[in-house]
Parts: sequence; C-alpha cells; structure tokens
Amino acid sequence: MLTHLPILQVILPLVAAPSCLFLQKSRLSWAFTLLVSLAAFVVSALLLQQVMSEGSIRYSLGGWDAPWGIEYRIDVLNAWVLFIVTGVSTAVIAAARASVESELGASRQTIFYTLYLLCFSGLLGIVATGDVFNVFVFLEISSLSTYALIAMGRDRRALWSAFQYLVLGTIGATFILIGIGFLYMMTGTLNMLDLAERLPAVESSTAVLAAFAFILVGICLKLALFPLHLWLPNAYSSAPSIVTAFLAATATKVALYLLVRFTVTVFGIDFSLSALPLQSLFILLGLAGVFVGSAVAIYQSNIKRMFAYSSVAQIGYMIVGIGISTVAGLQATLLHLFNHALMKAALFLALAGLVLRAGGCALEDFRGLGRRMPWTMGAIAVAGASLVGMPLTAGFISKWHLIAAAIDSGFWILALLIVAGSLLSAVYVWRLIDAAYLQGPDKSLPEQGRNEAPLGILIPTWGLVLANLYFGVETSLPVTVTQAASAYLLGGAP
Amino acid sequence: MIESAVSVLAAMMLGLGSFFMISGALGILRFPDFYSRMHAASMTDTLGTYLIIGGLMFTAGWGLPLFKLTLILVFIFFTSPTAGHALAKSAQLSELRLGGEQSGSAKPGAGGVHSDQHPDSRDLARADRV
Amino acid sequence: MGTDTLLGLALGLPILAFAGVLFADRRQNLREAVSLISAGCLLWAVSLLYRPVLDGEVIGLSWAEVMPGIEIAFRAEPLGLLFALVASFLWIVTTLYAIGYMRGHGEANQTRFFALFALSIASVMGIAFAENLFTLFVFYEVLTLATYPLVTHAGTEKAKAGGRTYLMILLGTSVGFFLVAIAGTWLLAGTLSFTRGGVFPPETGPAVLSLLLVLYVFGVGKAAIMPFHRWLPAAMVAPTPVSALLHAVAVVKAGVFVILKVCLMIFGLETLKAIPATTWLLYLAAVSILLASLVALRQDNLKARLAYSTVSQLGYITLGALLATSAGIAGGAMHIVMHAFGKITLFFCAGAILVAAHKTEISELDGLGRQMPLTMGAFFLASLCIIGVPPTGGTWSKWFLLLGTVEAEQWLLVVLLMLSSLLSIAYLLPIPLRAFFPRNGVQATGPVAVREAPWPSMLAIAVTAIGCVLLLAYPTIISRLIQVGL
Amino acid sequence: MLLSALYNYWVVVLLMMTGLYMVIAQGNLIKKIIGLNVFQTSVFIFYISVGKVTGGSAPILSQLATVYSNPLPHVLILTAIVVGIATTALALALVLRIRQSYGSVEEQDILTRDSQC
Amino acid sequence: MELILDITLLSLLLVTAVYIAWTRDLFAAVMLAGIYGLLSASFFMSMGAVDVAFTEAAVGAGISPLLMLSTLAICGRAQRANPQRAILALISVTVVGLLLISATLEMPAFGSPDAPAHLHVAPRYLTDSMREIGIPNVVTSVLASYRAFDTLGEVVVIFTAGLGVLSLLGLQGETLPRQVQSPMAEPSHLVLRVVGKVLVPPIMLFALYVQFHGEYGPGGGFQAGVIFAVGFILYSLVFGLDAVERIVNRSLVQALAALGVLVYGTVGVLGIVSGRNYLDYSGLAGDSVTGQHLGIIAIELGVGITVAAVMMLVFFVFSAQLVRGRVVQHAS
Repeated sequence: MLTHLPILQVILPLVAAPSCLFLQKSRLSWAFTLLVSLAAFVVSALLLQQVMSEGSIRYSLGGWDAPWGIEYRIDVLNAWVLFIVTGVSTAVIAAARASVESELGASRQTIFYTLYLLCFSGLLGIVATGDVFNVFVFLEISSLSTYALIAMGRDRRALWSAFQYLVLGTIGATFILIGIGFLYMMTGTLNMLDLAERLPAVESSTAVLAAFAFILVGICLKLALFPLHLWLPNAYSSAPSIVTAFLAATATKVALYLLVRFTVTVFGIDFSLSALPLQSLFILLGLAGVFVGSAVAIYQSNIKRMFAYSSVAQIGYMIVGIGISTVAGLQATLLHLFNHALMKAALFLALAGLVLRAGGCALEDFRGLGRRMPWTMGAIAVAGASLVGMPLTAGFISKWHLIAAAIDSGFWILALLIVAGSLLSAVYVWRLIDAAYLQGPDKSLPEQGRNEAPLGILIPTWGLVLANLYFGVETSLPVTVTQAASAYLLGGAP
Repeated sequence: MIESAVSVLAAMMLGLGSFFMISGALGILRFPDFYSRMHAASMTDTLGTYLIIGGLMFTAGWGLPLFKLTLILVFIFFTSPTAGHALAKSAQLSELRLGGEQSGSAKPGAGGVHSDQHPDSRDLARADRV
Repeated sequence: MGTDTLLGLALGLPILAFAGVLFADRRQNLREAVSLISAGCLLWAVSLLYRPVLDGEVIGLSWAEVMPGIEIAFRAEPLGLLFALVASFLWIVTTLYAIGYMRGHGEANQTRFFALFALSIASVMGIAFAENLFTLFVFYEVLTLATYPLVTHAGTEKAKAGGRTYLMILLGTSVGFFLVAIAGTWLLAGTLSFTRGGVFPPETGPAVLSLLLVLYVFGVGKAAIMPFHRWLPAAMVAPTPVSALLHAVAVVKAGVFVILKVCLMIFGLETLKAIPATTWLLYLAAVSILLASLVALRQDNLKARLAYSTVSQLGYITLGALLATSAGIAGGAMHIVMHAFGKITLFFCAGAILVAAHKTEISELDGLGRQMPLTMGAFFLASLCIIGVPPTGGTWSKWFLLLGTVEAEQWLLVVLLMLSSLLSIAYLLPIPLRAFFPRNGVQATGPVAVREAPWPSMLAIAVTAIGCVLLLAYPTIISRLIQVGL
Repeated sequence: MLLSALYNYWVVVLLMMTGLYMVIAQGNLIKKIIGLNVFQTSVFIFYISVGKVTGGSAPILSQLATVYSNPLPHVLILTAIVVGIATTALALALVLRIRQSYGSVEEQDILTRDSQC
Repeated sequence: MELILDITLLSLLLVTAVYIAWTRDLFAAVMLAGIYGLLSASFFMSMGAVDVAFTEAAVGAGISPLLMLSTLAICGRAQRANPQRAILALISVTVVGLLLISATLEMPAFGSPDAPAHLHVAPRYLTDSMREIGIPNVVTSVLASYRAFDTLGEVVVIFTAGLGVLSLLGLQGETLPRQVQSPMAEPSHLVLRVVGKVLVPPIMLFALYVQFHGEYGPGGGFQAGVIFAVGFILYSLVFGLDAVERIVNRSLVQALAALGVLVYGTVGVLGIVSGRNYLDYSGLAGDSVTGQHLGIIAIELGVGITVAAVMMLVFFVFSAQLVRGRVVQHAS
C-alpha cells in the first residue's frame, strides 16, 4: 500500500468530493470531510517520513514512465508543503461545523463541503505533481472551487471580490499556460525533470526567457506578490470565515511552492538569477509588500481585511527569503511557510468564532473582548504575538532565520528593514490587544455576560495556538526538514 | 468518361453553391430593412448549402463519406429553414416594439448547434447610437 | 539540597508566586501573604547559592534546545548572582511597601499589580541567570511586556500615552537593534553563551565589532542611554511602587546588567579596548550623565527629577562597563547595588509624601521635615548614597569608578565625573535641607502633628535606608563576588 | 519565407492583446468575459500551430498517411478548452448574481455602490 | 493551398476579435463571439486537429454563446460607452505584446518537422500507440491512457464549475412560479415544436455515436456529452423548462454529474487493485491491449456522463434565472 502513497494523497479527496455530494445531511458531510482531511494528513505524514528516510519518490501514473506519461515526484519540498496543507485543512475543518452552519444556512452545507474537498484536492494535486501541464489543470480545479467558495460569503461584496479574483486568476493561469506552451515548443517535453535537463541547451533563446517571465508573472498573480495583490484583501475579507482561514494558510503557500519549484528545479537557480535580476527584484518587491501591507493593515477597521493585508506582508517576507537565494535564505522561507500557516490559521479560526458570536469582526467588536470571550481573545493575542515574532513563538524562529540569512550574505540593511517590518506588524496587533484588554468596556453597550465561542471552534484554535508555541521552543522537526529541503534544492545535496 | 462528367458536374454545383452564398452575403449588406435582409440570408444560405454538399457528394464517390454527407444534407434540410422561420418569428414578436427600445427579451433564435445566424446589421447601427 | 535544584527553585518560585497571586484573587490578605512568603523563600534560595558560587562551582540548568546551537539554559555566575540577590531582597521590601501604599491609597485591581510584579521578578531572575544571549533576550522581552500594564496601571489617557512611548521605545530598540546584534554575534562567533574573555574569534574585523557594539548599546533600551532614554520619564505616570520597581529593582538594573555582561562576557576586556567605537560610546555615556543631571536640576516634580537622576546614574554604570578595565567593571557592578538601595529609598519617600501629605512638587515640600521627620531623614541618607559620600555605601562605587577612569588614562572623564557628582549634590540635597530648614521663614510655630505614611511603608523605608549605611561597612559581601566574577 | 513561418504566432499575439485589452479596459462584466474567451482561444491557436507539421494529416493512424501532426498539443488543448468553458460558466453565474444584488453589471456602478454603503 | 486557407482564417479571426472589442452592442458581441468560436474551430480543422475542432465547435460556437445569451436576457444589451483605464490597458497590452513578438522571432518556423516539439516525446505516441493501446485515434489514446490523469483533472474541473454555478444560482429557494410557460410554448410556434420533436432523437443518436466512435475517429466523451446535453437543451428551449424538469429533475442531474467523476476515479482505483499503478488499464482484462480498450471506453463514458450532466445543470439553472428574471420584469 505504501508504494501508492503519492497518488493516494491526491486521489483520496478527489474521489471523496463527488461522493460527498450524495450525503444530504450537513452534519454527515462535515464528518465525512473531516475524516477525509484527517486521512490525507496521515498519508502526508507517512509520505514525509518516507521521503526523509529514503529520499525522493517517483510514481508514474498509468504505468507509463516519465516524459511520456504523467509522473509524481515527491521530494522533501513537496512532502513538507503537503504536510502543511493537510495539517491546516484538518484543523480548519475540525472547527468548521458551527461557523459554516451560521454563515451559510442549512441548504448550502453539502455543496460547501464538496467544493472545499475539490479545492483541497486541487491544492494537493498542484504540490504533488511532477508534470508541468498537470500543475495547470489542478491549479484550475483549486482556483475554480476557490472562486465558488468565496462567492458563498454573506454580503454582496463577496460576489464582486470573487469576480475580480476570477478575472485576475484566469489571466494568471493563462499566462502560466503560455509559458508552458513556450517551454513545450522549445524542448518538446512536459515533465519537470526532463525540462530541467533539456532547457540549458536552448537557454539563450528569448522564447525561454519569455516563458520564464510569463510563468513568473502568472505565479506572482496567484501568490499576491506586492503589485499584484489587489484581489487578496477583498477576497479574504468577504469570504466565509472558514474559507478565509483555509485559504490564508494554504493557497498562497502552494503558489509560493510553485515559485520555488519553477525557479529552482525547472529553470535552475543560476539561469533564474541571470535571466532576470531576480535577486534584487524579489528583495525589493518583498520589502515593498512588507511595508505597504503592514502600513495599510494598520488603518483597517475590518479585522479580517487587516489580517488579509498582513498576509500580503508575510508573503513579502517569504519572497525576500527567496530573494536572498542562499541555502539559509531558502530555509528561512520554507520555515516561514510553516509558521505563517500556523499563525494565520489560528488567527482566522479565532475570528470565525468571534464572527459567530458577535456577528461581525470590526474593531468595535473587540472592545472589552478580553472579558466577554477570554479564550478566543487569548488565542488571538498569542497568535498575534507569534505574527509579530515575539520570542518563544514560531514567528520568532522564522524571523530569526530570515535575519540570520540576511546577515550571513552581508545584507545588514536588509536585516534592519526586516526587523522594522515586524515592528510595524506589532502596531496593528497591539491595536487589537489594546482594544480587547486595556480599554474599559464602553458604557453604551449593555454589559453582556461571558459568551465564549463554541467548543468546536475553540479546541482546534487552541490546538493551533499551542502548536505555535510548541514549534517556537522545540523546532527540531521544521528545522531539520527545511534544512534537508533547501540543501537538496540549492546546495546540490542528494 | 463517367468520372470526367461527374467531376465536371460536381465543380459546377460547387461553383453555383458558392455563388449563391456570395449573393446572400451581398444581400444582407445591401437590403434596407430587416425582413428583406433576413429573407436574403436564409433562402440563399439553405440553397447554397444544398448545392455545395451535393457537389461534395459527387466528388466523394461511393463509401462511408457519402453516407455521412447525406446525413448532413438531411440535417441541414430540417434546421436551416426552421432557423430562418424562428428568426422571422422572434423579429415579428419584438417587431411590434422594433421602433422603441429593444426590450431585454432574448432573441432565442435557434438554440442548439446552429446559432450563428448573421445578426441584422441595422440593429447594430441603432445600438451604437444608444 | 543540590545547587541545581536551588537554581531551579530561584527561577520557579516567582512564577509560582504569579500563579498563587492570581489564584488568591479576592482574598487580599492571602494574596499579600503569598507574595511575601515566596519573596522570602526566593531570597533564602539565592543566598544559599552565594557560598557555592564564591567557590567557583559550576551550577547549570538547560530547559529546551530551540535550535541547533541555541537553547534556553541557565548558569549561576557571580555577576548574575549579585543582581539576583539585590532583586530578591528588594522584592520583599517593595512588596511590603506596596501593601501599605495600595491600602493607603485605595488603588484599583491590585491583584493585577502583585501578579505582574511577581512575573517581572521571574523575568529578572531569568535575565540574571541566563547562560546565553538568547535566553537573556527571551526574558528581556517578557520583562517589557510584563511591566507595560504596570506602567498604565492608572488607566487614564495620560498613563496610556506614557505607556505607549514606554513600549514603543523599549520594543523598538530591543527588536530593532538588540535582536540584530544577537543574530550578528551568533553568525560571527558561532555561539551565544557567555564565556569569560569574549566570544569573538580574534580575526573578526574591528569595523564589524564596533557595529555590533553600537547595536548592543542602543539595542538595550532599558539602560536608557541618551537618545533612547525618553521612556523613563514617560513611565513616571505609574504609581510609586511601580516606579520603585522600574528604577531600582528590575527594569533599569536589567538594562545596565546586560550591558555589563555583554562587555565582559561577549566582547571581553581586551577586544573591547581595541574596538574604535568604545571611546566614542564612552563620551556618549558621559554626555548623557551630564545632560540628564542638568535636566534633573530644572524638574520641579519630585518623581520627574528622580527619573532624570536615574538616567544620569545609569550613565555611570555604562561608563564603568565601557572603560574596559577591571576597576571600571567593579565600580559599575558596585554602583548597581548602591544605586538600587539609594534610589528605592528615594522613591519610597516620594510615595510616602504623596500618601501622607498629598504633595508632588518639590517647591511645596518646604517645612515638611517637621511633619514627616522619618521620611525626610531617610531621603537625606539615600541622597548621600546616590551622590557617593562616606556615611553611605555609594562612596565605594564612585571610588572604583574613579580608579577605573584613572587606570584607563581618560583624564577628561575624571574631570567629568567630579563635575557630575557636584551636579547630583545640587539637584538632590536641597530637598531634605529645605524640608527641615525652610528658607523663607514660614516657620510653623509650636508642635505640629507628626503624620507619616502607613507603618508597612515606613518599615520598608527604614530597612532600605539602614541598608545604604550598612553597605558602607560591609562592602566585602559584594566586592568578593565581583572579584570572582572578573 | 518569413511571413508563412511566423504568421501564425503573430496573429496569436495580436489576438492575445485584443483579449487582454478587452478584459482590462472594458467596464462591462460580460464584455470582460468575452475578452477572457478571446484571450484563451488565442492560446489554444498557439498550441495547435506549435503541433502542426506541414503535410502531416490528423493524428489518426491509417494506411493513407505517413506523416502526422503532433497529437500532444491537441490533448492539452482539449483539456484547456474544457477549463475555458468551465471558467466562463462560473463567471456568467457570478455576473447574474452580481446583477441581482448590485442591480448593474457595469464595473463603475458596482464600485460606487460598494463605496456608498 | 493549405497555407492560404490558414492565413485567411487567421485574418478573419483577427477581424472578428477586433470588431468584438470595438462594438458596444453586447448582443452583437455575443454573436461575434459565436462566429469567433466557429472560425477557430475551422482553423483547428485546417491544422489537422480534428478532435479539438469538434470540441471548439461544440463549446465555442454552441454552449458559450447560449449561456451568454441567457445572461444577456437578464442583464440587458446596452454597454456603457466609456472604457476607463483605456490608456493603462493599451500600454500594458503593447508591452506584453512586444515581449511576445520579440520571443516569436527565435521560435522554430511554423510547421517545420524538425522543431524540438516533434522530436522528443511525440514520436513515441505515433509509433508505439498502435502496439500498446491498439486504437487508431492517437489523440484519444494519449488523452485516455498516456495522460489519463490530465483528463481526470479535466472532468473534475467541469464538475467543479457545475457545482460552482449550482452553489451560486441553484439554491435560491424553489419559489418558481410553475404556471409560466416558456415563451415558445404558445400554439403559434407549431413549426418549431414539430421540428424540435423531429430533431431531438437524431441528436441523441449522434451523441451516442460520437461517444463510442472516439477510438477510431474524432469524437470522445467530452464532445458526446455536450451534444447529449444540447438535445435536452433544445427540448427545454422549445417545450419549456418544467417540461424537461419532469423528465430529468435537478437532483438526478446532480447525481449523474457526481457519478461520472466516480466512474472515472474507480476505473483508476481498479488499476491499483489489479496490482499496477493508478489509471493503468492493462490489468483490467486478459491481455494489456484489450485492458486498455476497456479502460478507455469506461473513462470516456465517465467523461460523457459528467459533461452532459453539468451542461444540462448549468443550462437549467440559467434558464430558471431567466424565467425568474421575466417574472420580475412582468411584475415590476
């Protein structure tokens, strides 16, 4: 059974999605989705363990070997991102029942869970595959289901942001398709490794350069890198809270995985750096993303939109990590991939609880929240501290590695700028904590008693928060895995 | 001898068919109001298609393609006039309001596969002024 | 009782106190009892460590390994023990004082005060016994976050504004410069643990080292070096026991303690001498001493004046550290203790005056000596200790500092030290003198009712005042520790 | 000669540009979707013209022909067309819902009504 | 000769596209989009991509204009005149265009047999597919066996789109006024109703022919599904939505859509059960070639079912909106 792990990882949710449509009762479809997500998580854990011990796995679909058939290649990078996506999905779905019921009403539950499973399998499909066109197909599956999920948001703005995201997402996906077309025309193959071997021969032609540029722009659109991030805040703030929790922690991460996979494995890091001034481009755009994202986040009144802008900033950090383009830099990015997924999932799940109880998540709802919902506010406070990068939290570890990577390659100013960016994030986290704990409850509101979020949301949220703290202190798992991954990708280790 | 006669006949039919097609297109551009243009389009269009397919049938000779071509001929025989009829019918329905603003009602036209009837260009002109 | 368990106890006790105080929320007496008992036990545990540390026994504890080469670990070494001793002793005294002050002044949510006070002491213990820079940084941040709610205890808009500057400067400098410096050290030296004689390999360039030194000095915002001292006067909005905590027991002491450890155990005296930035920073420290004392002169509010005097006294300790001579370091360490006792007494008196006579401005204090003789007497003694004049222990630290400057041939600094001592006399002594002998003859004839602060506060003031005097007689307790530590 | 060698690709580029222009500049949502269609179809034409071999017949193995055009782009484009229609269907459904809740399908009106409430 | 046909078709395409961009009457734009689809289908035909031409004709000229027309019926055909951000659009478009044009200069010439695309992976399909899979239509063999996983992705994409449309429009509460007949149902539409009744059976038959003829000539699951759905759509256009709903109600169509994907998935799982990798049909029957045949027919069936179901679902949901739209108009 163990040899079929790579394909089981994707097929399990893919086949589960249509069968979920047959379960009409909403509680049943929720339990089914949770079961499937848990099974996927177990498979990804086994896969990670197998890859860490035996190196990368190859699995040819349909029995046809590599360049002719489609091939699944799982190396440390894939396994790591799969592990993150399935883990986050299990936590999010565990907390989903109450929030989805209140935000979507009874009739649309089954369709919601089916679309969720499709989006989940789409993301897994992108990460697991070793074939370039297959990436495009699964990218479309996850994007289409994401548009539909976002459009299920309560107020009408969700429709408009879903439409905007659809137009931008389709343009991005079509850019990637053009890039793949150019690559196919110049090399004749669609398999990633085969491409990596045959590209150096035709490297000098402008067609390959155009392919690189198109794929890069397409992925950066999906990644919401700074100038192309306009769709993200609207989409995340108007979508149902559970969808935002899932997307914030996984969708951009998968796009980032794609960026690393294309620049490092397919095109080769030296070609990527020489073709375009990638290093300075990424560092500049990353930093711009950090500062603009954090600055705009400070002035937001809707907290979901605030954390959406903070996601743009955190993605900026990851891009800076890639921009440094040393083994340490890439390791910092992969670490932040993991830590950011933990933080954002915890934050948005806590917000889901708040939206469930207070009906909205504007700053006014936070006043005196420390007394009304102590556990939820506690989760937001700790996850916020991790977002800022306080010591003993996961956020600190990735900040530390990012600064160490920057200093290691001599960019002292960059280290200072990164730290300044994290201070900016401290400001908007502090606004929440200040409103929740230190301001007295405003007299106009009737003194509500303590109405805490339901246990169903609290347990997964606090599970993630404790994971945030645990991986802030005991970092052996993420550090060893990311070390192996970046050494394998950049350092040329086996 | 027979082959040369058949090929001459086919060439003639194909030429005649394409002539009708061109005349139909010319008719659309030249005729003043909707109905005359619609008449030109659907009549010549149907006849032109018959002739071209007939010519093709002659060139294809006995065999599977001939059978397929006859099927296409029968299909066109049904759909093309009906399409013309449906176009005229819906124009008639909305004709009453052709003078005023074109209501949002759909021009169902012939749905299905054959939905590429040429739009009446006069509507186009008026819509641009809107 | 193994020394390691003692160290564990020293770290665990305040955290237990924090939980205990929170648990005994409503019942006041139980809550105060918990604080006092745990403070007492802490002092007992730390003093038991005194003997083994003197004999040079290595006492170490490691909690968790966060990353390869970076772990949360503790080690009891002389300087750390000195700081822990001062902090634990003053914790008892301040709790005692706080009980009187809080009851007398009827402050709101006292539980939060005592709980966070215990948490601050816990982080101070963590800083004192940190084995490496990473652990130190962790507890340094915890200390900032724990003391913020104390600073904004009053909850008024002014308190919030003060709290905001307090937090912004401390967090900004610590994350902005200190973290980058630690990362730089870890990369250059490969390790963060404090080792005698410095950590950096000999071939590291002086330019990088001076950059690191500048980052460290500015990074430790709690040492209140001139450009980043704004938070200290801004924190005066806090109630007096908190100011006492800030100034004498925990926050500022932690700052200068870190500067001392970094100079001694990260750079090492020889490398410190060789770095070009040291002399430049020395003059900066000297300038901050002078400027702070000049500003203190013009302050009319009693607590503001004491705050600026703290900024200038901290300048002394940083100066001592940067002199890179053993006498300088010894002077700095001694001054930590002397200044702690002196300044805490001054703040206690200021609090007593506020509680008993509801006066805050220095100009109103004329003739108060007759109503509050004990408080004013203690104030006088403590001022002598700060200035560094014989009947109090302050003389020793000033003496070593002078010795250090002479040893380092910084003649300009010697002159500067003398000048600043004069200035400290100018802004401290007039207060008690005018209290006893009012200038403009508004002599209140006849016996005036003696109204002092509640007895627990008075007891605390008495203990610390006597402490200042005793330190003159028995400096050996401290000096022997410092000799072992150098 | 140069024209026949690259004419296909130039037309593809021009179609792509018209499609992109429509998506970016036109305010009407339905026009944007049509623009998106044109943009995607141009990519299909590019793939197919990459797969064409002069003189090669359709990739259906038979005794008549020896040279065939490349079947792989055809497979890719079959999937891409399906993706195209799927996106269009979803986009049109979104436009309908936007029309119901906003009352208009013009980007201008939607933005103003969004900013008002 | 082939070249001239190819160049004329491309120029026609270009003209249509430019005119779509230029015109402001949405109805004309939709019709032109239909023509654009048909032209590109004929271009694919001239390029020898028969399967793709078939699909593009069915989709580009059939389904998408249909859906756009029903959207237009509700949203009206007037388009506001002022294209905002025109300058920004022009600049960015020309920049991307120039980058592309510069890239085309170094591309291998169009149609040259020694272009890398034809030398590396493709030759194996052409030479070995007869031996390994044994069906003449190489495109279907690649589609259904070599790169079967892509097609599974394709089916799931269609299924997702169907669900997305259902989640958006399908669940608006079934307060559908039953009594409103389709506009075509008045007796005066006798001609259309008679011809409709005559046409529906041949369409169904043709759909089945295309479904199972996929191995030997152009055709396959997707095209058959679309044509099958068109049969039902024609019936609902002529005889009204509720007439069709009586035959195949919405929950059945939903179940069929899910069933198609499940068929495809389980055929793949059978591959694993028979001891080989996922989607490897050689284990399904005695020898590998018949196994491949069986597998391909099964998954083509799965594709056909899902596509037909989704197309029907989408059209029914759209025309339900249309009826709701008309009711609102009459009422307001």
